[in-house]
Amino acid sequence: TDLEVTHWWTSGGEAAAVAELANAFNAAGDNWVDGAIAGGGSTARPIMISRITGGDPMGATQFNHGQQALELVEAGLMLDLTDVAEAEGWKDKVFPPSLLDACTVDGRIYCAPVNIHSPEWLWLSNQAYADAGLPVPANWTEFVASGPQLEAAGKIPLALGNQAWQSNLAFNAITVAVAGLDVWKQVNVDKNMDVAAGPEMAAVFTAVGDARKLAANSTVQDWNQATNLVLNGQAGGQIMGDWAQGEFQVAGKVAGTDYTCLPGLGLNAYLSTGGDAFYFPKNRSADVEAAQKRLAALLVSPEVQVAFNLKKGSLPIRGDIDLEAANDCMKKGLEVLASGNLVPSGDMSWSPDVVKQNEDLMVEFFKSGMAPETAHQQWVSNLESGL
Amino acid sequence: MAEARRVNRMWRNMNAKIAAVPMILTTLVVFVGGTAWTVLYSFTDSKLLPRERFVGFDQYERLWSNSRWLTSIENLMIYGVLSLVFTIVIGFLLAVAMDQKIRFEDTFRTIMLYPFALSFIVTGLVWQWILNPEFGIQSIVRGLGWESFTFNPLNNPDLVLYGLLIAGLWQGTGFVMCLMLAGLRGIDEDIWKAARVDGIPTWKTYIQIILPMMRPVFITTLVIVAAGIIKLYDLVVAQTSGGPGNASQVPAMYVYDYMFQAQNLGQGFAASTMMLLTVLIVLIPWAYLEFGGKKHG
Amino acid sequence: MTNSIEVKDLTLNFGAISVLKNMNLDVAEGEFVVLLGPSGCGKSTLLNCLAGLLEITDGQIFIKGKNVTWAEPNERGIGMVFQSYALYPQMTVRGNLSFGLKNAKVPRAEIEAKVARAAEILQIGPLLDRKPAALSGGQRQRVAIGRALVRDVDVFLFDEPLSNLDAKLRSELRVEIKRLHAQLKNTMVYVTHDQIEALTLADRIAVMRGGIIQQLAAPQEIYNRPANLFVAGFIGSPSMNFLHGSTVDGGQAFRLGDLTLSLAAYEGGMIGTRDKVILGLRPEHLLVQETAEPGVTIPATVELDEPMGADSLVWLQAAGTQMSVRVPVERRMAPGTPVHLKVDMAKASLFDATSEIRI
Amino acid sequence: MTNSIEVKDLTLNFGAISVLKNMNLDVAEGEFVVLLGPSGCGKSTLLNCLAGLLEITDGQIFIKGKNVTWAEPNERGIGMVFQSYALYPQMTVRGNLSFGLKNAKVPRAEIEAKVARAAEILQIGPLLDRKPAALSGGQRQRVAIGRALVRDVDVFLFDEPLSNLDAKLRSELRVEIKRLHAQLKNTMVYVTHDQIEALTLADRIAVMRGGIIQQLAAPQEIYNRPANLFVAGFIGSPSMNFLHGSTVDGGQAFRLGDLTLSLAAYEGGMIGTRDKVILGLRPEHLLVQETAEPGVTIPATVELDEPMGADSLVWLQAAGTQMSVRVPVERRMAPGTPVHLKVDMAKASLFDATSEIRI
Amino acid sequence: MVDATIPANTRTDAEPRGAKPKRALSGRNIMIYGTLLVFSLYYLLPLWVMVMTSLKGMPEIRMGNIFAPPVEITFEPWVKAWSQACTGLNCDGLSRGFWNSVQILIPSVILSIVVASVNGYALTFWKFKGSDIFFTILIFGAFIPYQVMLYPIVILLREMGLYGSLWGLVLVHTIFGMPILTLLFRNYFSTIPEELFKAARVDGAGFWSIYAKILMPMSLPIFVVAIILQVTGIWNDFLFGVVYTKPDLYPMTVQLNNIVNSVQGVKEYNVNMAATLLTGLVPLFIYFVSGKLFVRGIAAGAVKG
Ligand SMILES: Nc1ncnc2c1ncn2[C@@H]1O[C@H](COP(=O)(O)OP(=O)(O)OP(=O)(O)O)[C@@H](O)[C@H]1O
Ligand SMILES: Nc1ncnc2c1ncn2[C@@H]1O[C@H](COP(=O)(O)OP(=O)(O)OP(=O)(O)O)[C@@H](O)[C@H]1O
Ligand SMILES: [Mg+2]
Ligand SMILES: [Mg+2]
Repeated sequence: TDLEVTHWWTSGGEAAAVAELANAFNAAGDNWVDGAIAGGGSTARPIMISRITGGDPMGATQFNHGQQALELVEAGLMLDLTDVAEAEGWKDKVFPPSLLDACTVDGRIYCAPVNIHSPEWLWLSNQAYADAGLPVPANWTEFVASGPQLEAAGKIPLALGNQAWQSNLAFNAITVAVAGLDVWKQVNVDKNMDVAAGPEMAAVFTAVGDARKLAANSTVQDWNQATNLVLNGQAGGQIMGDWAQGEFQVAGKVAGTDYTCLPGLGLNAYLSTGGDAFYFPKNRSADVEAAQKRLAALLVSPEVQVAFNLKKGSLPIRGDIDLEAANDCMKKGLEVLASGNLVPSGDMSWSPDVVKQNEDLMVEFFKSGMAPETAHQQWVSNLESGL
Repeated sequence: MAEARRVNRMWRNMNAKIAAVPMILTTLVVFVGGTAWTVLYSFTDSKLLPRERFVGFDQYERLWSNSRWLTSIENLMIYGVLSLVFTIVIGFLLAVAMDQKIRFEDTFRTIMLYPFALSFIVTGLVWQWILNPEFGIQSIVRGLGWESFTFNPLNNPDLVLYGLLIAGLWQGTGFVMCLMLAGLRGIDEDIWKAARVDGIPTWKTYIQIILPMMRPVFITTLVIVAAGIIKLYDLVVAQTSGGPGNASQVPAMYVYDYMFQAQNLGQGFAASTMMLLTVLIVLIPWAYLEFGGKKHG
Repeated sequence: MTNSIEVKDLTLNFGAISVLKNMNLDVAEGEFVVLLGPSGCGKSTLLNCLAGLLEITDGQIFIKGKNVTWAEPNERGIGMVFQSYALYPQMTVRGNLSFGLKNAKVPRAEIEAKVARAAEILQIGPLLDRKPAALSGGQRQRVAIGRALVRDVDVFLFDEPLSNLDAKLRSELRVEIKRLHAQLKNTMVYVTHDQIEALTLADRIAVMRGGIIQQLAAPQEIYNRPANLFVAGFIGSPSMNFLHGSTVDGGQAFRLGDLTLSLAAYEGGMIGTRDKVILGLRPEHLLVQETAEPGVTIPATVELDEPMGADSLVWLQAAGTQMSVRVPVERRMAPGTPVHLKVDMAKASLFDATSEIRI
Repeated sequence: MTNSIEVKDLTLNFGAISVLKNMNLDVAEGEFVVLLGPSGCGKSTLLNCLAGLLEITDGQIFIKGKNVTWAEPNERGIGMVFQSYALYPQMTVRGNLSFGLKNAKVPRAEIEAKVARAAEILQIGPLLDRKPAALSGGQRQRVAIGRALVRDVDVFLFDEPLSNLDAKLRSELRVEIKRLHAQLKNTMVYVTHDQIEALTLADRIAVMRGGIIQQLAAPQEIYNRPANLFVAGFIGSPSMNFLHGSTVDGGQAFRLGDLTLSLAAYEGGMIGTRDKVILGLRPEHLLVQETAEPGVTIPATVELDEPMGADSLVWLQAAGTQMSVRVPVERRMAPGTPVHLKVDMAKASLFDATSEIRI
Repeated sequence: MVDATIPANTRTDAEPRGAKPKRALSGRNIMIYGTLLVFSLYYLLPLWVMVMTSLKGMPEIRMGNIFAPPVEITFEPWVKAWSQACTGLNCDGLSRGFWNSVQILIPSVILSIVVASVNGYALTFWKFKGSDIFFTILIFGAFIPYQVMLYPIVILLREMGLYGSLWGLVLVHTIFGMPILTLLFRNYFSTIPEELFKAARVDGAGFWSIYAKILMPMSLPIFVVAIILQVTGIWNDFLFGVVYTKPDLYPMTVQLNNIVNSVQGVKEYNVNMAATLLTGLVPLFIYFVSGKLFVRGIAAGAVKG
């Protein structure tokens, strides 16, 4: 059966990963009709939502975990996957369990998680440091300290794309690293506004202010252009999710020798467990529904998880598989995962509205002379709007 | 008999009435209906899907305290004024130059008009490329030996609007030139002669006599250009994505982002409503001139 | 040098098309010359050349004895009034009148004096603060004249200034222009294709065709002794009646079939015996009578009778063609009535049919 | 019902503006009625109402006895000829002529026959395959008439069909239309603001002002016995001369200052003694003479003399106003000459100055 | 001053005669042509950059000068843009969108122009009560940002059952083309003498036959303008194409967006430029061919207030 699948995975590494999904699905006798929309989630999501609400849904579609599709589910536009989940035993296998919780509304399961993405990584270019005659830093603090020297060597210390979500990602990463797990949880899970307005977070904003200085000369747009700067030694480092690894891999770079990765920015090795999931909009045809369920089952299956995540550079969603082929960085991630140093992702706890406001705030902060204190206040009021 | 007359009246010109149905439906259902719907839902807290939970003016309060929105409005005003002034001035100047019985008029016209055939997306991309400091004009000039030359508008929050303007003008002035040229050609030849007999220099004739006579052309141009400015979106997305920071945000982007990305329809609708309100403020005087004026004059 | 305008060998081509051909024209100081001719004959073109609005191909133009061939329009000492008025729509009447002066940096007080004087002459004082859109046709026309007036020019050029107006207004303004001329004593060149205007206004009329002046003479001369067939046919409404015949007896008589008319009273050149001549008779120079007079009358049959207020135009079938005759309106004639037309040969015109020139 | 057109209480408003006011008009079978009036008086509006091109506000219209008030234009049995010809520019003459017939699904052979007949009547046979752009003004006009002709309609409506043409062509086509009417014997309603056309063509003239018919009568009647001051002033070019005075001696005489004119010969109603009357005298009903005749002449001074070909118009200052007189062109009069104008009171008109109605 | 140039009362052959001599390089000409040339440079620069870049290989682009002509001309970027560039799993470049664009373009252009011209016609010759109000609202519609209407139209199309179909998109283009086109047609038609329309009515032609047989053939210039505007607008549209259709129908601009935004490592500027040029080819061609008619059409009535 033809099943149209929409997603925004169009960079080199991403496309290779999608191909794995498609191949597996096709091998089972169905037909994966690829509906890639480039330009990232911000371009693709409106199109997906329009089509679902417009009554012409695709077979399956990528969303991030969390609240992005919540209302669509509540409006009854999404296929209930509970039977598949039970048949496949997702409850036992999906790890960490919070992933499945994010797919659950009123006790029913509506999405199939496919990977875990942790945004809190610092990617460093070994070559850039070699060029500048400096040792590769071991954590964010050292990285900040090395900034001026790197700059003197004609490098951009911190590569940062201009898009709003990248600024916000950097902010969140620095928050986890600088303020630590407790503060993160109090703010993002317990939604404690006193903590949000407190001195710990103020310190975070100061740190972000440092990052701003380091990124002043970075003028690229897309995240992978920024990664590219790191990759060929023009920039010292980049705060980006684990998907950046895919780019290093496609370029044939080796972790440890060509580049260095520091989960949790090397300070607090915590990773938040966001990620991608597939949703299956309700469809009139029974055939299609069957195919949708086949795909859902397939996505969570161990073989597909391995193949997909190796290409994508993300972590699998099940604890019961062995990623031997994983490289250095992935292994670091797996370790963190195994040790349970997990934080829930902001995407899951805050509405897209709050996330968007924070993105707007961060991108402005990074590209203007806004005082950290002002940004802090604004940030708190953004969070308050989502309570 | 009065009854028969009314029936007769109804059936007269039935075809004309039928033919007007698409227009009536479009205006009523899409423009009026869509607008009313938008305004109505701007008073709700609709998120991803519209829902009727009314929250009064909350969305508007938030809107007007949002720094991105305020920046957008400011940007639109600056860009709008500059763009209107420059398109019209350049369009008019070029039209005047073209109207001097020059040689190669066809060639010049084609050169000026072709950018209009390209979409804003393409325009944005090309100019992003030309203004790129690493490849574009800055690097070329530096390559020529002027090392300190800096021309990097797209990465400078203070200059980014001018970067947009360069691209916007490139795309649109040719069309305005055509409108103006057509207007110039429509002016009574005798006026020119009268001015020459009066000994008025050419430039003065243009400014003091021809310009005021081209009022209808300017109004048409104004409507078209202003409509384009308010809708400004593609160009910004393609050229700067609203950056650096929020320095080149425009209202249409805010609307789009909040409706779809932030999944906060209520906020998006509130922003839309404000945009529509602006349009009305611009349009009501025009409609008055166009229709009201005629009846009284 | 007493001529106000002298045109010497003026030629004007638009690309390959020659519109004015080697034209010569002298206009005396204070004279009122009307250019008359069918549409497209080059009247406006000639006027534009005089004004300096068109660049001439060859020849010279003198105004007041000065060679202005290359001078700018405003340096020529001319004022021009256009058919479409060409008022500046966004300026008030006062603005229209003073714009040229302001531009010439004439002192304010002087401008005001001149505008006031022009307004007085043209009786547009109360209109000075209106815009052209708020004026009637006749008022606009006056403002257009005023614009030339304030500039104290020697020569006024008019390009069909009345043709956009209705008949009543036209006849009023005609009188006004004539009076203006009597008052100002400027030289005036006036283009029209309305004969009544030409006949009533002109000191001399230049009848043009195809870029060539056919006849330049006083109105009565043109009316009574047209230089050629074209002028004869063009002037006069209803048209002159033409009879195609020959002259016999060494020019003693005109013959058309059975009809013979004595040419004894004809005032013209050497007639002689000619094979093909055309006799032109104006409708008002024929008398309708019941009795035939050999050698003087033409037998005719009434066809149609057009009462036109004061007099009536009778269309008749005579000498094988249709002829028209003007009679007092009281005299109604039934179609079919046989009558005789008495010719006043002293007022007739005779043309050579080949050269079309008056004999 | 022998009337071809009957208009009953016709009212037409454009929004709040009332353009036609409760109008009644009967046109007999085969009659030629001319609507004459100043610009904006509602002539075209009335014609458009007859044609069904405007929806009337109130009243009824009958054509050939049928109530066509709500009928479509093409169902009314009318043909219409427009001022700007309104030929379809992209069709040939043949196409223009046959368009209406094709719309009416007339068989092909019949269309051809009708077109051929119209072409013959109008002598446009050789032009049938040309486009309008390749025709002269007169030819276009003929095609426009032809378009009405082929449709075999009972009523022809003309809206200023000649006003775009030059004087010469106009007088030719005028005769042609008159001949056409004689030949076809259709009912014709003809709008113009040219008096000559009205006077020569009409069986009856309807003089309109402000949406109201002022007088509906035969041309000579209108010319000689205008019903009111407006009609008197509107008809005749140059205009009738008006003297504002009073009647004395129980209507025996007209007095203006020192001047007394006997009204014995006046043909009108009961005059009586009135304070304010207006005496109307047409320029051609005044005789210029050197001698005064008490009670019959008005002393005057020549102001200006306008030769107009056949005759000459003399403007004089008399009885405190400006008057014009028509004289033969031979009689030239120098400005300033004192003369006396002899009044032909039998042809004069006398109006009450208040009601403006003829006495 | 006058006397200096025009000596009075002397008649020699040396004095002014015939046409006034002209200098070819007058200050005025220098200014006019100078202005035109400078602006031409501005207008042509991007085209030059696009064409040159699209003919270079990536290594040459990295070396810098975007204005320099290619040392080594390669057509590979064009080939890649047309048939090889990848988006997700689909590696067939722009080619798959081309026919979709054509399929969308033709009915959209035809329908939108027919509807708008009929509107203009009705608004000029068949005014009905309130027609001016509808026209005003229509003009108001020209200003509404598309983003604002995106959602209501989704609902509208869903209710009509046209969502995701070609006809839904055609409808959307017709609706959003209507304001400006109606304005153009109305202005043009109002320059046609009303008598022509009346004559046709007397000849028994109805609403449609007057439109088709009398007005349409007379209105070529404005139809050309409308066609040019619509072809450009619809061909270049991205938002409606992607929101109101589905992948089988995605127009070429969607592929263009995908190619341009699917960054695989470094941006392949040469491919992007080639793709851009390829996408713009259809409207560009139309402008080059009919630019003259365009100006004439605009002059013929579009600019009448
Ligand atoms: N700019 C031009 N280029 C080419 N031919 C022209 C131009 N202007 C006028 N002509 C031609 O020159 C001839 C004379 O034109 P002109 O306007 O002088 O006629 P006219 O006598 O004033 O006619 P009308 O009574 O219609 O005003 C015409 O045949 C016209 O076609
Ligand atoms: N569509 C309209 N709307 C409003 N008023 C109109 C309209 N058409 C005509 N009028 C008014 O109706 C009056 C009569 O117009 P109409 O065209 O009948 O005059 P007319 O006698 O034909 O004048 P003309 O001799 O100038 O053709 C005028 O005052 C005019 O302004
Ligand atoms: Mg002329
Ligand atoms: Mg009229």
